[in-house]
Amino acid sequence: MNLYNYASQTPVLPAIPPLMRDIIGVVVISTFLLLIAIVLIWLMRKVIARMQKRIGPNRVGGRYGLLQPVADVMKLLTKEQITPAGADRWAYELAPILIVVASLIVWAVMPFAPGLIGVDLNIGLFYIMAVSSVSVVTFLLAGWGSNNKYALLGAFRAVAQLVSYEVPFILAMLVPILLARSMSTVSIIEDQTVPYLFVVPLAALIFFISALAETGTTPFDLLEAESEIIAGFHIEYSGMKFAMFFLAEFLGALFMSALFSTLFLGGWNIPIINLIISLFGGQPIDLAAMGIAGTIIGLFVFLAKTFLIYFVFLWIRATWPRVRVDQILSLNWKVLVPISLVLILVVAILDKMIPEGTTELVRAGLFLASNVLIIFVALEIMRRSARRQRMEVAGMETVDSGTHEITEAAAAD
Amino acid sequence: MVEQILFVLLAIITLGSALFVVTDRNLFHAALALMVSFAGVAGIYITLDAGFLAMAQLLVYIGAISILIIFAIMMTRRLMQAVEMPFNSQRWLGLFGAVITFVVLAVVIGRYWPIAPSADTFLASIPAVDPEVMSGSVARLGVSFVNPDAYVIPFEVASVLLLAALVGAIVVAWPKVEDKS
Amino acid sequence: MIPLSWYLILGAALFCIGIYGVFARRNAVAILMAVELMLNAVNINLVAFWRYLTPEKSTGMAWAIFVLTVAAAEAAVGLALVISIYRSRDSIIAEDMDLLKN
Amino acid sequence: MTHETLTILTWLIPAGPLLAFFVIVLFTNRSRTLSWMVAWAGVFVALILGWTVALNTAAVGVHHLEEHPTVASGAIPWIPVGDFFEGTWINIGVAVDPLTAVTLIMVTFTVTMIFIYSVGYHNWGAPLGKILGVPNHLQEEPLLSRFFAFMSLFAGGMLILVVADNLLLLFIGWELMGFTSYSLIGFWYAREYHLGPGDIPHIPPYKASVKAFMTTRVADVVMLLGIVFFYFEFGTMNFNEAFTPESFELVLNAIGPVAIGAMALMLFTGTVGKSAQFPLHVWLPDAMEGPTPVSAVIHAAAMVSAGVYFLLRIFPLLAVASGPLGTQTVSYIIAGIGAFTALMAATIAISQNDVKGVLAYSTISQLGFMVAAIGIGGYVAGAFHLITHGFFKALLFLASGSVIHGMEHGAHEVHDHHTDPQDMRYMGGLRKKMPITFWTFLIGGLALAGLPLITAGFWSKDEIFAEAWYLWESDGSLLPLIVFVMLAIAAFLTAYYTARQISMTFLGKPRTPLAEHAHESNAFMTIPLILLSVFAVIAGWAGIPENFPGIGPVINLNYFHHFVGATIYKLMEELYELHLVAHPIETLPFNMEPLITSLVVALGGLFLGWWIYGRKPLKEGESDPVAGPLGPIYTFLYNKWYIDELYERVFINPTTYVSEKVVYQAMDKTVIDGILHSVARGFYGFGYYVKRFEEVVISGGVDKLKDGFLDIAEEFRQLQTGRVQEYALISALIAVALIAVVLLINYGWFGQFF
Repeated sequence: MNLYNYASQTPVLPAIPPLMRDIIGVVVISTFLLLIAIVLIWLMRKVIARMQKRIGPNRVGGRYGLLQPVADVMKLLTKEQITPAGADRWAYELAPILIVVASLIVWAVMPFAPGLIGVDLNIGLFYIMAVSSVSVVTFLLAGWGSNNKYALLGAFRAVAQLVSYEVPFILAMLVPILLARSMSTVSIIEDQTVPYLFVVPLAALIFFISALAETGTTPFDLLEAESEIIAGFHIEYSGMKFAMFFLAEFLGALFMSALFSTLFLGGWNIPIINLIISLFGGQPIDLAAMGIAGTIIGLFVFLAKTFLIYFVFLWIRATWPRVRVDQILSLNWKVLVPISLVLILVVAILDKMIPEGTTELVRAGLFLASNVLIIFVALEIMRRSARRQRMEVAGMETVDSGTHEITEAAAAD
Repeated sequence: MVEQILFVLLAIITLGSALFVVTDRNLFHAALALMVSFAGVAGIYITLDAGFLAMAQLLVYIGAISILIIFAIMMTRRLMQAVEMPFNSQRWLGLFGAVITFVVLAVVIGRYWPIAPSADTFLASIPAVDPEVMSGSVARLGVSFVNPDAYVIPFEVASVLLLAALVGAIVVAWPKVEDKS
Repeated sequence: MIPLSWYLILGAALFCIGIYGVFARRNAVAILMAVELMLNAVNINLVAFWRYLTPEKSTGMAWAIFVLTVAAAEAAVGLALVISIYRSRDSIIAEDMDLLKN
Repeated sequence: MTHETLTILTWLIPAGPLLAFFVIVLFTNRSRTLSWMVAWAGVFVALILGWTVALNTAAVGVHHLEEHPTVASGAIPWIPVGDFFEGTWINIGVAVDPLTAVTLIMVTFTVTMIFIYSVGYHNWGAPLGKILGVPNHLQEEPLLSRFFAFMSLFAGGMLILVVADNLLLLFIGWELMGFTSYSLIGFWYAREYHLGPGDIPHIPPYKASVKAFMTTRVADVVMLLGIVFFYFEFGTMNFNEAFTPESFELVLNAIGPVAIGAMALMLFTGTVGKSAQFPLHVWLPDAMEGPTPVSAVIHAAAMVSAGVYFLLRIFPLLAVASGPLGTQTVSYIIAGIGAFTALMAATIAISQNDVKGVLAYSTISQLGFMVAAIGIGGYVAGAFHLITHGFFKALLFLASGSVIHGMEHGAHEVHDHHTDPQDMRYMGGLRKKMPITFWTFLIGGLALAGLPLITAGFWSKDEIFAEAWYLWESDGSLLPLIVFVMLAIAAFLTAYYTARQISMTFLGKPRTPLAEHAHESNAFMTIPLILLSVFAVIAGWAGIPENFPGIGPVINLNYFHHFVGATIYKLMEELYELHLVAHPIETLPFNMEPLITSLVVALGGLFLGWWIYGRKPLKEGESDPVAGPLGPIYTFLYNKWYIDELYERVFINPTTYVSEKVVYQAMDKTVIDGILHSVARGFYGFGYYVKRFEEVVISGGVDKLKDGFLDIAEEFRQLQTGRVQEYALISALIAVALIAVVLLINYGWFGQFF
């Protein structure tokens, strides 16, 4: 795979020479994303306002406040750039640029529609893991660079949380990789005759939770806990630099929802409909073979799924309280990682145990059953340990069964 | 031609930032330069069609090791505030040693594979293989890790090593608890 | 048109820079960084040889991965050592760590 | 899956538990928790692999299996015979055929369940028990690691036996189980009983273990002789190589019917010991002294099944030995022993009060069923009953263990440690206290009694009856009829004492404060019960005859029959055409009589038992209602036909007398000890002088040497500065210098560089 002949798969704009085409592709995708971020701001404010019995932006640009984000951008652009005293200039200036870059280049392997993808790497998901792990560095840069206690604390929290949630994130990603036997996003989408959400719901759940943590949204928004460490690592940033952090956060959330819909909902594909059709003996619709129409339909399907997941993000963000830092880490290391390890083990063994030639639905059913079993066992164990903790907190002793037997047995000897 | 320019750029980035790493006074900047150097090496891998390794390089070196190093720097940073001599007493001798090592290595390499690019010499350019082989390399790698005829034993040993390193690091870095009794 | 030797020279240069860091830096963390550089140099050689000589096998990549693993383990343990030394003797200057003197 | 993969997996099946045994013994024996986890891991691996192999065997398809029953086989040379290089080798290997597959499914599953159960049974997580070698009620077993180590070894032995493809490897697994059963039955080695007059007679575990070991030894020696005879005649121990029509004809012509019959009977003796057939059944009831999981694994899942499994393995030999060219005596002896054992054990079981004792005798009796079925030539019937019995008997044992656990809990609550918690007379009314245990026990009991149409036991017993009836009708020999009648009576008694046990244990009012305060057991114990009870019901449905009125045509596959029958189908066909055996493996025509018989005996026995014990349950302290009417017969049955006493008089006392007086006193003390002592004195004197020499010469010289080295070292230590970087630099420079020199030499000094 060569990153510098990039987007060569795109059927759109075939005539233009490759390098031009690549540049155009990059420009188009990035611009599209940067613009959509503005929509996201408006969307978030509106939705959260609705959920909190408010109206939300309703002045600028009609009664829906459609131009509110534009106004925000204006404000941010015109603000003064302040550089704190004693700041490490290198790190301080580098951080916002790097974070935006990192949050943009992950989209390179995201299949928007059949044929509409930056580059279909055979190690696409691995690329995503790598780049998202690189983006952790930027928090450190920001935290250290802007010579400020709170910023450093925020950076530490952020890095601890992100690095530790990398683990279940990647482990949960491994399950679809196992099922599809490929790391390429496109072939994972095409492999989903049944959406993986209904095949390995546990993996989807773990992935969703750790995606929340990765993007640092509620209930895992410790890295910018306003009430504790006033906005964390980007406290010292103002104006456009601050806006870049914000932008990166929105894009990250959107990317996570897009990735979720790719891995577990079939991306631009329409597996459920195809399933129903094939159940009635019809010919399943192959969007990839429909040319430009398929591309358009696929794009809409993809965006619909993505925004559905993004809505769930907002929902959680609007409704859930924040958890403590020790709770976050113990949730990760004591719950998510063991469960996902067991899950991978079970999925792998089951994948080998199922004889050849069993139909897709039967396979899916078996995997689903195993998942449900794991979920129940895990819940049972967690319930027991929670009860033990409560008893310890309440200071109760475990029942010490008696010295009586001992004397008895001693008499017997 | 493009490849050569690209290679030279990557090499300059890598070596320059590497020099920065070993010479800079401010350790934090040194760590940043280290990351840049790692990224340059990842680029070198990509020019060698080893994209998987490049990603692994990013994931492990930049995503994990550099973060660790920066954490260590921050935890021991009280020392770094005081501007101090970054080099010890044997720096000139060390420099000499490094240079002479490089000279010897260069001589040996030059003996076997001529430096100057010319079409006729042995391995003057990246040999062309059909894209199937290249795209299948990751799969081959994965198979060879679980193949008893290949690397399954080293693979398992490596996993055990990682576990041992994990436990050992925790144990070593654990703060000493002075017992109350 | 890149000869194999270029990669080898690059690896050698990186290795020697790393070795210079190991010789000359005082700070233990800096020495660790230099060691990481040396490991990278080794990896460059492995991958270059793999690509030029046996691209249809997986030997070079496999050993590069092993080097990566070892590097990770080494960084973890080394930095843990640095921190514990810093705790106990309040200094991470390599020259001061001469408990074995005489 | 390919043949090779399947073979490798088959090799790996016993490896898990065996590995777990070594890991526990060598590494994790300090941590009880880690130990049971390791044991679980091993047995789960065995479960996964075993079921994978079995399912893939079933996936091959019956018709293909009938042609080539062995789906996986591999062997390695083990022992050189005769000359090392030219001589032949004894191979050991594994083979998988349908019989192996079904046995694997049963064994791995039950053993896994028992492992899960044991953790709860030994109160893991409760405060640690203090006394070693006795049951610590409601406290964690201190020797848990040892327990699981032996259990793993036991499971490994059983799995070796199941996958073995030759007599030798089979015998190895057989003996492994013999030893581990000895050490597991005697697990509570320090336990002693202080029995009152009314109590159930117990013998302490260490005696019980020795008894079991010795009894089975007697049988195993004969069996080993049989194996040697087998190897001598057939020239191989591999079943697939030995059991071919050609070799049978050869051997039959070579040694004649009587000898081959003797060979069959010698091998059969091993089964008599292992599967506790009369007259060697005496060890099994006392083996109940072990912890209940041990009883379950020995008497249901593994060991006793091993005997029957062995009979099924050598079935062609038995069939030939008792075939037209053989002697009928063989089948008379085998079937007779089996049927008699079934009847005798059943009669004993109706008078026992120990909740586990009843199950022990019912085990003996059910094994008698299987042996009788095999004796009259019912291959599939025997195998079928083996599998179903494995499931529901394991369920019954585990459930009874749960009952005992609950009773001990009650005993702890009321601080009464003299009432025997295993005595059914002190139970009653546990249905309310332990609902899960009750329902699972009920399911198991009904399966044992053979409740028609639902439970597994009915189908397998019905198969045996049908087999016997068919043989009597077809070739009118008297043996099948006798077997039929005896087994029918035994089945009636089985249903009767099952109803008695369930009524006395669970129905009515609690007869003691122990039962009053009994508790349901924890999830570790109840979950295996539930899972096993599922199999205790559905395991039989695989074997519903296709010509069974009503259900048969609907389901219309007698899958079990065809699948297991495929194991030796081809072989028996060929032998039948050579008139070496009386019958091939054939599908039985449907007969009304055996069906009616099994219906009548099952329902009648259940009803009678309920009528006597369940309708108006025993009051507190009331004695057994049938004790009065039966009178001396009851005493005779209660004392187990006085067989133990007989053996005591005839065998044990004389042996102990001789060994004590003659061997120990006369020979050992006087003769051998005398010689040894004089030799010892001689060596002691010699050793004294050696010691002096060592002190003076050797150590003196060594001291001198040491001082010299110390002085040198004083000089050298100055070189050590303790700075790593200096060392690195110096070594690097030296290395580079060396390389440079080598290069210069290599390139002819300052010759053509660059």
